[in-house]
Amino acid sequence: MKKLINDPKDVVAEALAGMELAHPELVISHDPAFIARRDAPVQGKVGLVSGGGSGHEPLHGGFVGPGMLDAAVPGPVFTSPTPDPILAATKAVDGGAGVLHIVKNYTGDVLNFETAADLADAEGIRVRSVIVNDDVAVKDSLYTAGRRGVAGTVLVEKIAGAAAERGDDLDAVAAIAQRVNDNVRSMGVALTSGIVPHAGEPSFTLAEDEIEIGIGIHGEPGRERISLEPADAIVDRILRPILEDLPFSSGDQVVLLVNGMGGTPLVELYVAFRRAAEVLQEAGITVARSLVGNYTTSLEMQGFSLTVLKLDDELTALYDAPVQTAALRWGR
Amino acid sequence: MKKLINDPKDVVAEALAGMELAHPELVISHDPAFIARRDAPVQGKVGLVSGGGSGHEPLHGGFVGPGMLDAAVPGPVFTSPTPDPILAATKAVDGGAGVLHIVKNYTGDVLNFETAADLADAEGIRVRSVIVNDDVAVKDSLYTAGRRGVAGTVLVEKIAGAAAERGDDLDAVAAIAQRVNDNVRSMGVALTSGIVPHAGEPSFTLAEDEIEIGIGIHGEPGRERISLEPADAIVDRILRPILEDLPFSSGDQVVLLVNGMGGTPLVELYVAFRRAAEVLQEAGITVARSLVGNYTTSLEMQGFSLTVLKLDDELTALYDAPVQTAALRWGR
Amino acid sequence: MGLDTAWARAWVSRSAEVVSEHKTELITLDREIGDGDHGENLDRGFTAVLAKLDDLPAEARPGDVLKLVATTLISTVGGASGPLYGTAYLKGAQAVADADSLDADAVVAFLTAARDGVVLRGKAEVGDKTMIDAWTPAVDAASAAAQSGAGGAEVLSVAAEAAERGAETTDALVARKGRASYLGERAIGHRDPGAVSTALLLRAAADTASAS
Amino acid sequence: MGLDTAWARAWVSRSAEVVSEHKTELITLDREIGDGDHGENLDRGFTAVLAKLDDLPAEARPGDVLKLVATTLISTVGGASGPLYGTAYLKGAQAVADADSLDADAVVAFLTAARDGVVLRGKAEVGDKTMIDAWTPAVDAASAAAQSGAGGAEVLSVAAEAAERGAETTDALVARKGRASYLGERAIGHRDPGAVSTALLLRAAADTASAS
Ligand SMILES: Nc1ncnc2c1ncn2[C@@H]1O[C@H](COP(=O)(O)OP(=O)(O)O)[C@@H](O)[C@H]1O
Ligand SMILES: Nc1ncnc2c1ncn2[C@@H]1O[C@H](COP(=O)(O)OP(=O)(O)O)[C@@H](O)[C@H]1O
Ligand SMILES: [Mg+2]
Ligand SMILES: [Mg+2]
Ligand SMILES: [Mg+2]
Ligand SMILES: [Mg+2]
Repeated sequence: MKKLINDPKDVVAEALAGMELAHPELVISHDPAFIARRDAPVQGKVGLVSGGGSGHEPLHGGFVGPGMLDAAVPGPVFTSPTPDPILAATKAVDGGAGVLHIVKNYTGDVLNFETAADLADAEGIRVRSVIVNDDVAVKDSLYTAGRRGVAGTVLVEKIAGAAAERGDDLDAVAAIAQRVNDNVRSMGVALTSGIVPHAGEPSFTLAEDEIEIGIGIHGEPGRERISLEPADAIVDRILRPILEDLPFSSGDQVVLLVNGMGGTPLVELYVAFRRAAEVLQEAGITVARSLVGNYTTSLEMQGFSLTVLKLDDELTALYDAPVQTAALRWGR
Repeated sequence: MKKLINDPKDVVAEALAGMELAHPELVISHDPAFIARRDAPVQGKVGLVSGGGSGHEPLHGGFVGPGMLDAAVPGPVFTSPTPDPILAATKAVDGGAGVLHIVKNYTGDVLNFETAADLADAEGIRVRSVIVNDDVAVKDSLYTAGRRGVAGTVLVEKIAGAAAERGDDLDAVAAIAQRVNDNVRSMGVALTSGIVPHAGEPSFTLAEDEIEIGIGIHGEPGRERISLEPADAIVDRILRPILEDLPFSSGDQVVLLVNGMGGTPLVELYVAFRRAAEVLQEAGITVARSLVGNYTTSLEMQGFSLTVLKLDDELTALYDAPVQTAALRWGR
Repeated sequence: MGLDTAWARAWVSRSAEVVSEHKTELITLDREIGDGDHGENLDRGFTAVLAKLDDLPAEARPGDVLKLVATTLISTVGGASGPLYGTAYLKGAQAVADADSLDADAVVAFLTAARDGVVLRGKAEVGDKTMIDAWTPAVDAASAAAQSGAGGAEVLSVAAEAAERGAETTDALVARKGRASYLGERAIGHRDPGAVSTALLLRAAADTASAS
Repeated sequence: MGLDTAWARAWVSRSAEVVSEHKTELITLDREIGDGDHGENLDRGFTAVLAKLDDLPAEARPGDVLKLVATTLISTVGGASGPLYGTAYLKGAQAVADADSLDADAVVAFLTAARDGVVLRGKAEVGDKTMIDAWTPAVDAASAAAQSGAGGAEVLSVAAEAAERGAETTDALVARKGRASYLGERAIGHRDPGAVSTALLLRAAADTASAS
């Protein structure tokens, strides 16, 4: 294992210390560990808190700031945080209008956020939760822990963040977040595995010519393991289930997010973007907004995911609204 | 070789097509290949053109936009572009105030930009060039092709871009670019090698416990090959030659850029940032501005580089000026 | 001596030992069909519980000990098993809150409430290849034993035995909850780590009870 | 027939063949101490030159052919060798611009101007482990031969021979220009790819000259 770390058990704490030094516009609480906007709590604004295991950066800490999250709670690498820091972050960002928890659909995340919400409630803070589950790779969701939350989370956080920023109340922000989740679908592919620092070995192994179609962001198995194909064929293979699932149809306006898993060069992500955009165009779907880059990663995994969000006028306006975070910035 | 590509010879063209689809704010010329601001040429403004081999994205195409480059010229992967597209880009962005070429110090880049500058001159366009050579890993620069241009290039482009945007004339913009180059130093380290698509195999090989100190962004050899060390020790090892070279001294204000080589997780870059910032603090040097992320990459290489730029009031103001590009955005 | 506070303390100490001894085994099981942290998670939790045990007042009841386990696991374990075990101990503690010492019926009440807590949070059924496949047989066997007149220690012993058998049954199952559910058929042949740890904890309860 | 336009065309055709035949060898040499693209770069360039050869008017002089080589290499090769070879052919062509056919002195003038062009752009000296280690011995040998009365074809043959010997001398050198310079001592034992391609191109000139 070659990693740029000191002791594996210190990775998350040291990275937090780095964030604190690099981003004076953020407030870092070390114990309990969370990252918040410097101006939190914003009085009268709904607070947005997300979090989960570390190793998916810039998700979630890179998305804390005006127009997006009020706080992010990083757990150990690939392990959900406990309720304590979630509760602490929730209290830190409550400006009297309640707090929305944005939770990726993993049993650990769901249960720990649930407990934190109960505890916050007991302290008189109104909390609502939205579970993100955009990963279409999980087919029989009745017979599993359900669809996983992957890169669509970024769009939920961006758009709900804009709704909170414009002054929507808690129920309205939760409804917008839910609407994004209902209209977003993703699927990913792995060329190689990431390595969890404390594990010290790859989470799974792929042969030199194998790729995993439908990979999860913790290396969870996908739909099938196949031989490496040209980029265009891979894009087609993961875009089809996305489009069939919602379904998207001709005339739709969408956000197309080509998300790197951490170890794939940007030049390759643009090659994939090209194909995905072309296929959508051919289907009569307009790529109204685009994102290409590493937004929801799996450590140094090579691979990428496609995320498609069906837009309406309100979602488009909220997507376009200003955002000022470490990893996503526009407008103003 | 596992890469997300179709035919290796089409990678750059397809990535350009992807950029065109993803970034409506850019104009893409396919043959000759270059990327320009949609509003180029900006009348009366000095035009900024950079370029070089592909595989270092977001450098340079990701830095085209208001406040930074007017155009970027991508060559084949790791191979300098020929003079034709450089000339075409130069003509496309000349708004009557002349054009600055920002060139990384590699023989191929220098010669091809030089030829393009001669040709532009013959067509009546005033061109000045600044050669970026910030890599302190190359020790005996009298006996080599000289210090290489690496991640410091991003800061030259940012700050010269701001000078051009505020209306400086060609000589002034060139002088600012030169001042940045004179005050910026970098050094990198590789944990693994990237793979050039048409080569199909790693550019160099490191044993499972080896790292290369002083790596170049094309995998050029550095100062030494050593056993893997904790992140803090590696940071110390490459920060020292940087600080000794200028030299930086107590009381200085600096930009600290921790640049990922492409395949290192962001969480690890923040671990490295933490240490570098601490060491600078101990030396009485204030980290006035910070950047952490993949800015000058070497395909999927795992590793990182540190870049330190000594600031003065003018450079700080220019650094802070608004910038709106795919990969760097703030202000406005 | 019955199943009083001293027993509850002894159970906690023994649990911490057992989890530490089986840490690697639990990690390996979780690596095969999950993410390889279950042993680490529980060990972190019980180490924290042990450190807090001394802070309990002398007059604490068994329920107070169990509640301390609950809150500490919740705030230190994380992942799926943290809230699940936390809720189990919390609900179980509430069911025996007033008792100075647990008789057979109280043991059954504790186990039933604990299991129901896990189901409330995790919504798993028997056969889903989770810790419920250990908890439910344990509850059933315990209540049958209590009805036929067994004492508290014996009820725990029967429960532990049933939990161990239950954990073994998970080998043949496809998972429908937790991370292992994404594996489909590939999970068959592997034992669920949470079911194994449940059996270990109940065995620790039985062992300390019969020694009391 | 002397070294006229037909010869110049034949030289270009033969150069394209030779570069293509030795492409893999040049790539391998460049991989060892550079970035492994020299064969690819030159092959791309001469393929493009060949494609443009037919567009030249019938009345073109040798200098026109050589100028076409220059501009095409400049606009298609890239890297370090594109501008270097491009300048070599450009300056060489200018030196013989008025000649309908090249005599021994014209050949020397061509080679000298070409070499000076490479030095002007690349600033390398003999011993820096670059193509100059082939060009300069070739120029020296050619002018000596011309002074002793050799004809144009013979002068080229002597130049090619000297370039080949010059390329061999690069094995023992540490590089001071180009990418290989970063290798320090590690470059010793490897031949410079640009010196090898220079020798190949001059050998092609000599072969086609003696066949004219
Ligand atoms: N919904 C659920 N209901 C009951 N038990 C569950 C559920 N989900 C997971 N588990 C149990 O949790 C165990 C995994 O715990 P652990 O590895 O600590 O957490 P994580 O899966 O978050 O890494 C599984 O072996 C299983 O027994
Ligand atoms: N400054 C220089 N002067 C003369 N020749 C040079 C110089 N730099 C490089 N070369 C020649 O160029 C050759 C490499 O060409 P090529 O591989 O095509 O370009 P690049 O190095 O840009 O990949 C070297 O083998 C060397 O002979
Ligand atoms: Mg886990
Ligand atoms: Mg090259
Ligand atoms: Mg686990
Ligand atoms: Mg080369």
